[in-house]
Amino acid sequence: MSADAPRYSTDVLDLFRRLPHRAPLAAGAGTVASGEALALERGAWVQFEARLDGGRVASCAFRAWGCPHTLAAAARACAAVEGLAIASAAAMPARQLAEELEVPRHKLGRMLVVEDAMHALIAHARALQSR
Amino acid sequence: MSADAPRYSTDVLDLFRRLPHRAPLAAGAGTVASGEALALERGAWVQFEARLDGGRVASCAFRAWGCPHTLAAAARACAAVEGLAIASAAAMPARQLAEELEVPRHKLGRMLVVEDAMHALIAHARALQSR
Amino acid sequence: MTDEAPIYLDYAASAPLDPRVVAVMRECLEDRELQANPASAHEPGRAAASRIEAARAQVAGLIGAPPDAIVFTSGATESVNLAILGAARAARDARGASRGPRHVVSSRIEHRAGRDSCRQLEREGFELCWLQPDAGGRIEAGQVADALRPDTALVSLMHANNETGVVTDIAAIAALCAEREVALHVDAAQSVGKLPVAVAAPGIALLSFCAHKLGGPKGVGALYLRRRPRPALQPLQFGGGHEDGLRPGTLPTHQLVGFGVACELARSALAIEAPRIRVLRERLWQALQPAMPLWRNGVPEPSVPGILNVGFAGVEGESLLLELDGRLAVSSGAACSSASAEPSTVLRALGRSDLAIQASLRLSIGRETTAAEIDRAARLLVAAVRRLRQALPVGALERIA
Amino acid sequence: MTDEAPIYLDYAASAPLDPRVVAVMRECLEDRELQANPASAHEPGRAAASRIEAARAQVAGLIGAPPDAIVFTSGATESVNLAILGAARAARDARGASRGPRHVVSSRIEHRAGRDSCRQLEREGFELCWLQPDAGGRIEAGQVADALRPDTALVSLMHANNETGVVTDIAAIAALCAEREVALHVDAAQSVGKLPVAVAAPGIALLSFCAHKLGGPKGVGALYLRRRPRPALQPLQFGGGHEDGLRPGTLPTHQLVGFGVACELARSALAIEAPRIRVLRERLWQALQPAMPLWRNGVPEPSVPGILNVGFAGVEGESLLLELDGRLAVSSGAACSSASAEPSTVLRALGRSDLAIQASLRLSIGRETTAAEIDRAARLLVAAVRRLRQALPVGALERIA
Ligand SMILES: Cc1ncc(COP(=O)(O)O)c(C=O)c1O
Ligand SMILES: Cc1ncc(COP(=O)(O)O)c(C=O)c1O
Repeated sequence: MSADAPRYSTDVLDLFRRLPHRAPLAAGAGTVASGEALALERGAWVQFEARLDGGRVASCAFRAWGCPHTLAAAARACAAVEGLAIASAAAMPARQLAEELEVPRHKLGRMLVVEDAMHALIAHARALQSR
Repeated sequence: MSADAPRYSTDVLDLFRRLPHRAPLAAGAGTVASGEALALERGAWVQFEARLDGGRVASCAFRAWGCPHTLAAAARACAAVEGLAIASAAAMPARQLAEELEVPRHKLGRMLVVEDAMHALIAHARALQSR
Repeated sequence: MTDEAPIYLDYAASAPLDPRVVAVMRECLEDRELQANPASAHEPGRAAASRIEAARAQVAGLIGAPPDAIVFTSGATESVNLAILGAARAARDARGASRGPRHVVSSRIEHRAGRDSCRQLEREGFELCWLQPDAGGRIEAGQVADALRPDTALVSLMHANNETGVVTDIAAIAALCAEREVALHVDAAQSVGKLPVAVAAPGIALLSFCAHKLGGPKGVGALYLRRRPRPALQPLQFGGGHEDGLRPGTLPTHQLVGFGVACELARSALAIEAPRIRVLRERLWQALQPAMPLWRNGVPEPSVPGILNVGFAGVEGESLLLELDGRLAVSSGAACSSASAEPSTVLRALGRSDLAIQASLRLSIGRETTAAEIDRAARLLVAAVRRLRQALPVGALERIA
Repeated sequence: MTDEAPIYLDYAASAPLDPRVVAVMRECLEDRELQANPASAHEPGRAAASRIEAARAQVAGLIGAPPDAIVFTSGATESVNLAILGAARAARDARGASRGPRHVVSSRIEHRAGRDSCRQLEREGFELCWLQPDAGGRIEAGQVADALRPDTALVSLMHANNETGVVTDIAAIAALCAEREVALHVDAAQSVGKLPVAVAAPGIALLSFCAHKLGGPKGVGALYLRRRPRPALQPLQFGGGHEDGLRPGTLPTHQLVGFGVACELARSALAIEAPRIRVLRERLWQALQPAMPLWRNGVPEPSVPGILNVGFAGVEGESLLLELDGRLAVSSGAACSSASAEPSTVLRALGRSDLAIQASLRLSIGRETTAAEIDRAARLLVAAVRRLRQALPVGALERIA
């Protein structure tokens, strides 16, 4: 037992309390791309949407059902892609999310859901752009 | 369990504290009779001695190894024969000792030792008298 | 409690100590005379023993039993284990060479103490019949009647469920067991002190409960053992001859004296507290309605007064608990198993999906809970659920339910 | 203590609570935050759990063990049962279908918890080797060496005897057991906190002790379980998964926190208290000489500091206890069995006659005992013995000895 070990890092607690990048996206110009991934039995369901403007991810927001780590990771993943060029944007890898947010090992599968949803978003954004 | 039940009656406590009729006999006139019984495995060993004077038990005393009930019963048995005519003296029966002194059932065997020692004393007294 | 302290709605996990229990425990802890070993024959030992016997009478009194029908244990878990393993093993060995009856009836909604004891019996070669509750969490006497066999050694059922609060008709089942001469064990850890529980009915052979669910200390419990006919029990532990040879070990005077006073207090408060708490529970359920869609796990009645098990559509349990943390102390699933992350087997037995189970909370109310706390707790809960739903994926309200 | 209170010389039965233990237990009993179920995931539950983990570290520290090697139980009796029954049954079942080893080595001087656990093993088909002490109460490592067989599943021996205080050379026996890869269980209820006890020696697989012999509360104990190789144990109780699945039930926070502090205090006081108490014991023995003829049961050394077992020729035990009642609290035989009237099996194993045994008293000394108390106790004892001898039958001094 390790009752004294904090269950959530300060970053996770902060992101969970504020839920920055929470959908809906602010109104604005440009097209909207979206991406989703879910694995309910693993405990995560994430939807991203992004406003695309001038070949860049102008803003990104999430909807999610999941534990505090999952919600925090979704918010973090949004922040990571904002401002990037669509052509070169990449999803934050699950491992990096887990490391930054000190996610317990048994929740790695949920981080993969976040990563997958972001891949889907970026793929959709590229498809929209090339149309 | 009956932790509240007193373990010893007031009479037993009083006799145990004072040990009246404890040997040796007070000095005096007359012959001395004695009687003994023991059952160490049952927890009792009693010796009585009595000063005989004018055909009566002038005084009676005990030595004993035993529990408080046994010591009290020995003292009580001495009191019971003092003053009696040797010819008609009788030992206090174990059952009567047990009743008067509220002796627990499992100690009845010890009361029998007290009774037996008194029988022996009386027999000795009669033998001395008839000599 | 100040506005800063979390509102405690986890009485079913453990009730706070009654201050009068604390007072008498302090007395035992501070009075040198009472600290001797109660098995010692000397004066301080007897003083301790006599306090323990007074406590035994108080504990027995709460369930209408004679004092010598009470065996003290370390808690309901031990009582339940001693009853189930002890009675079943004694029945098996009664006819020599393990040839006795080996059929045991229990249910899918037992507390882990009962469930895991019965599973151990399975490992030892017993045949278990696990009764299935209906969707409302009810086990019916008729199910027991159908399950009984000539070789049934034991029926073990809980009185009130620790997760849903739903109550089983033990009187009817006891009558059945009396008629069929089958030993009945009742796990009454959640009902003693909260409902009238009386072992006078001849069918109840064994009944388990503990102190810490009713305002007494943790780490002490009782097993009621009918006197006539006395059920045969094989002890779990050996040595010392305490408690009629059924449960050895030095008796903890302060703990038992606290248990006794808690039982006495529970008994005198029952008639007033039970309806008061029931009213608070329904007030809470009403006050939670703004968090719709939501549902109740288990039928509202018959039940113990203090337990409300609610599910909130679209909610993720761990996030809800963090959202409430420090403000509201509640359990997701039973506290006893909330250290483990697996979904409640009780709610599963009611037919709930794992997603619905993880979206459920057990709110449990007790002696110190006030209407103001209930209202505040409901506001906190509604706000927490709403906040988590704000960012929910489209369609989640329907799927997570 | 005033002159009116009885002098307490029964520390081996139970030691009075240390006031610092009482203080921390009061804190737990009075602080609402610490009264949640330590298995609950919410803030007050975690607060309780973290106090328990701190206590686990203190308890482990007293025997030089890592915290995760400690399983909390309801007392030494339960620890001993869990160790003996648990390890032997696990060994038997290890090779499937009860085909594992079934030979167990113990001794004739064990506390009833150990003795009766081993007797239960006999009923379950184990073959017991009961080592015989010498007339001084000693069990030697050589006896264990001779008793070990290829199919020995367990060796279970006490460290210090609770009646005579005589100490067994556990280090030598542990070395033997390590070499032969046999699990060794040590009942250290009378030695932990009184002698340096360290489980660092690889041969000790299991070690039992409890709080109330060292100034902590009754009703709580510990079982040390070596981590590598971890001895296999079959639990006695099931349900809830607490304590690594070895011991279910809600952990009693206040009890464990008190246990922890008691261990901490015992550890820091050991170097000063052990010699002080040993000196008091020898002072008592000297001061009793005027009650000659008398004898000492068990060799003076090696021993725990606080136990003196003396026999007084010609004395009847029950009368002696009544004579002392209210003035001196002592045990005839072990307190744990002094409720029963049968003569001590330990002293019988030393070769004493039943008459000599009933004439014996165990005087045990502890933290609060003063030299003045020792002197006063000796005067009381000498006077009591003399009074009872006044009316002794001729020849009794020789026969009752
Ligand atoms: C129905 C039921 N049985 C048994 C128990 C076990 O009680 P304890 O933790 O006192 O051993 C509990 C509580 O946890 C319970 O709710
Ligand atoms: C050597 C020994 N083992 C075990 C025990 C049992 O301890 P408890 O009464 O705490 O269960 C005792 C004390 O009674 C003891 O002296």
